[in-house]
This record gives sequence, C-alpha cells and structure tokens, in this order.
Amino acid sequence: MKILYFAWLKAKTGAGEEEVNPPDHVTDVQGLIDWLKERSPGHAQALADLSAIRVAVNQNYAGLDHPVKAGDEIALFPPVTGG
Amino acid sequence: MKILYFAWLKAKTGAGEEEVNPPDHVTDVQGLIDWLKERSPGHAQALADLSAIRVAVNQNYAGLDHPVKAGDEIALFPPVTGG
Amino acid sequence: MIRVQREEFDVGAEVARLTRGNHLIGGVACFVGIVRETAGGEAINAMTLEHYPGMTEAKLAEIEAEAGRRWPLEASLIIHRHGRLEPGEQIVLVITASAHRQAAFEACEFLVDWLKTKAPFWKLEETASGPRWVEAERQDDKAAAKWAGQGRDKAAE
Amino acid sequence: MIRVQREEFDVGAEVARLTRGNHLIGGVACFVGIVRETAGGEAINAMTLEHYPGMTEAKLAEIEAEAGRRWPLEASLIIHRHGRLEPGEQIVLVITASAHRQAAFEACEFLVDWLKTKAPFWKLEETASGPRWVEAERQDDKAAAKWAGQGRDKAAE
Repeated sequence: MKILYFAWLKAKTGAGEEEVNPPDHVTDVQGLIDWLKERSPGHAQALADLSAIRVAVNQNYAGLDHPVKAGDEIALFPPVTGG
Repeated sequence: MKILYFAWLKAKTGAGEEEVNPPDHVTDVQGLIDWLKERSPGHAQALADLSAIRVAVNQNYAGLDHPVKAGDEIALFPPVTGG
Repeated sequence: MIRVQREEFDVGAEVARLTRGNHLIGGVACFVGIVRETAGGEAINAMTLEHYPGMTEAKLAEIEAEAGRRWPLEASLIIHRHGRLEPGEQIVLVITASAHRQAAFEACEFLVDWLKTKAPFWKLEETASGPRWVEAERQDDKAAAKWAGQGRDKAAE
Repeated sequence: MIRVQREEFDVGAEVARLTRGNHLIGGVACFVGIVRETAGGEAINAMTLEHYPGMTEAKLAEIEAEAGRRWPLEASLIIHRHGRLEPGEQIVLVITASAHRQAAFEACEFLVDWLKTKAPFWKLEETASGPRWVEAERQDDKAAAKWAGQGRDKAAE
C-alpha cells in the first residue's frame, strides 16, 4: 500500500511517500490513519485533527469509511487551495 | 439641426445625414419625426413604425417627448445589435 | 479603457498590458465575441458592423465607469470592432480585473449584456439570399435587465 | 483539453488555438488567476504550488467533461501551473467557447469555482515571517456549492 502526503502533512510526517503493510484489521481509511499515527510522533501530530485532513484512495476523494487494501494508493492532504 | 440615420433607416431615407430647419411648432422628437416623414416617400416609409425606431438627442438615448431645438444632433436608428 | 477600431486585437497582449505592474489583481475575466458562420439557420458569409462615431465611444466610456462604480475593479478594457468581419473573426473584447474572481466575472457579464442592448452598433449580415440587418433579440434585453441594482453590494457578499 | 505545467501560458495564443476553424463559436469566456502581492494584509514574495501528479490531471479532465455535459460547449481548456510563482504571474487559465455567451460564462465560472475547491493543489506562500500554507476559504465552498443542479437547462432558458 502506497501512502502519499502533501502540503504540511509532508513536512510533519517527514515523508512525501511511504510503502506500508498494515495488519489485517486495517480495512478502511479511518483504521489506516489510526495505524499510521503509531509510526512516529510526527505522524501522530500530522494526523491528530481529522477535520483538517482530506483523503484520496486511488486518486479519488474518499471518506473515512472508504475501504483500503493492499496495492491501493492512499493520499492524505489538507483541504485544497488551487485556482 | 443635424439628423443622422443608421442601419436600414439610412438606406430607406436615402441619407446618412441631413441638415434640417423644422418650423417652430416642432418642439420634441415626436413632432420632429412627424415632420421628417413629409420629406420623401422614403422618409415616410422609414419612419412609419415608431416601435422599430430608437432615438438619440445629442448622443444620448431619448424618448419621443424629449425636446429638440436648433443646433441639436438627432440620430434615428433601429434597436442596436452590437456585442 | 475603451477602443472602437477596425483592426484585429490580441487578447493575450491586452490582458498582459492591462494587468502589468498591478499586483493587487488576483482574477481577470474576459469575453471575446466571434462572428458565427450561421444565424437563424442560414449561412453567413460576413457581417458589417456600422456604428455611431462619437456616441459609441461616449457610451462605452460611460458604461465602463458604471462597472467601476458597481464592482471593485482594478482595471477594465472594452474593445469593439466595426467594419466588415468574416466568420471566425473577433468582434468584441471585454476584460475586467479585480482582487477577487467574483467581481471580475460579474462586471464582465454586466458589460457584455450592456453592449448587446445599448452600444450603438448595427450588424448587417451577408447571406446567400442577400444582405439583411440583424434584429435585436428580446432575450438580450432580459439579460441586461437583470443587472438593475446589482453590483458592489452583491459582489462583496 | 487540460494541461498541468510549470511554464507560463499565453492567453491570446490559447484562445486562438482553441477557437480556430470552429465557426459555430460565438462567445468565448476566459478566466486568468494571478498571484497577488498581499494576502490577509501581509506581503507575499512568492508562492509555490504543490500538486498531486496523476490525480490532478484526472480530476481536471473529469470536471472539464462535466462542464461539457452541463453546457453546450464547442471547446474548453484548463491550464493550471505548479511550482514557484511570483506576484503578477499567471497561475490558472480557463477558457470556454460556445455558440452563445451565457453558456460560455456559466461554464467558465463553474470550472473556476470547482478548481478552487476540488483540484488537488496546495499553495505555500513566502512571507517576511516565513513560509505558510494557504488555508482553504469557506466562501470558496459556498461558491462551488451553488452549481449543484445548474447547467444545460438553465443556460438554455
């Protein structure tokens, strides 16, 4: 499973991209985020406030209950500010 | 008094521009148009349907009751189609 | 700024000239009107735009000033061509620039709607069955009427 | 068409390329977004636009297709830049072309409102007090929300 971080989530987690293999009980976005928080204090801080985070699963916006599985590309980022 | 005709009013009256000296009883746009109709059959035809004609007095849009006087520039034309 | 001219215009050059050096501008809206090859189902070979020299320039300047009163614009430009134009040629350009996009969009639409109903231009179309003067469209009057009382207050919402 | 690029773009060249040869087009609406020199009262030296390669292109193509379903467009173009940009530089270009102006204007506004709220870009501003990530604005969500159910029906009125 590939995790991508953008904007300030990249700086806080210290990674733009990481390959992870979460355990079987991680089945949705919420579970994945809870599990990612354990990886480092930076991850815990970056992912503390879920209201400030948006998610894409395989390049489509997704909610916290969206399923995740091996091989997925999951992106975590703040609300977008393009245009 | 200078009269200007635009679009199909120019073709029908046979003139783009004419200098006229209407009599004293011509005091407003309506009176002027009635008097201009007498100048030729082309004028009568061009000015027959007032609903199809717009008026500017000294380069400002004006109604039929707008006063006219010696020295004015009066333009008669169909509804505009710019843009 | 307003210009009434026979010559073609370059949209990019005009946007660049209008916005250059003013770094308060965040959004620029433009409209380009182009001669279509058909009208009412009939093919158009060309059209000739007649105008009222003097009044045209005065009216364009007036409406541009009005847009500047209604919306917080940093810059604006109206170019309207006259003379003979063929399908695909540009007729009119409206550019509005503001700190924020909504004011730019609204002012641009306002100016275009106004041009359709109040700018003293008349279009003569060349068709296979001969020349014909374009008639004004009632839906253009409707479009222009919607701007009564619109502007700065709404854009500031 | 959509493009995500570092390079500057030329509005006039893009309008010309998009409309060339299609004489059904009567109205072209454009929007150009430009880097402002201040934000929230503080001076901006530059901003860097980060994006999500792959998803950005996919999402831009999706929304452009959606605009084409909602409005009768003859052509459209979205260019969004990424990388470091200074005040006065162009960030984004949206062009929509239709037979009539209302569809062009509405589709252009729709796309710009959408870009602000859904295109995966993030702005990092360089200020005197250091870099800071721009926060999303609630008024942009409001602007985007107004398009629910808008489009072809309304533009055809």
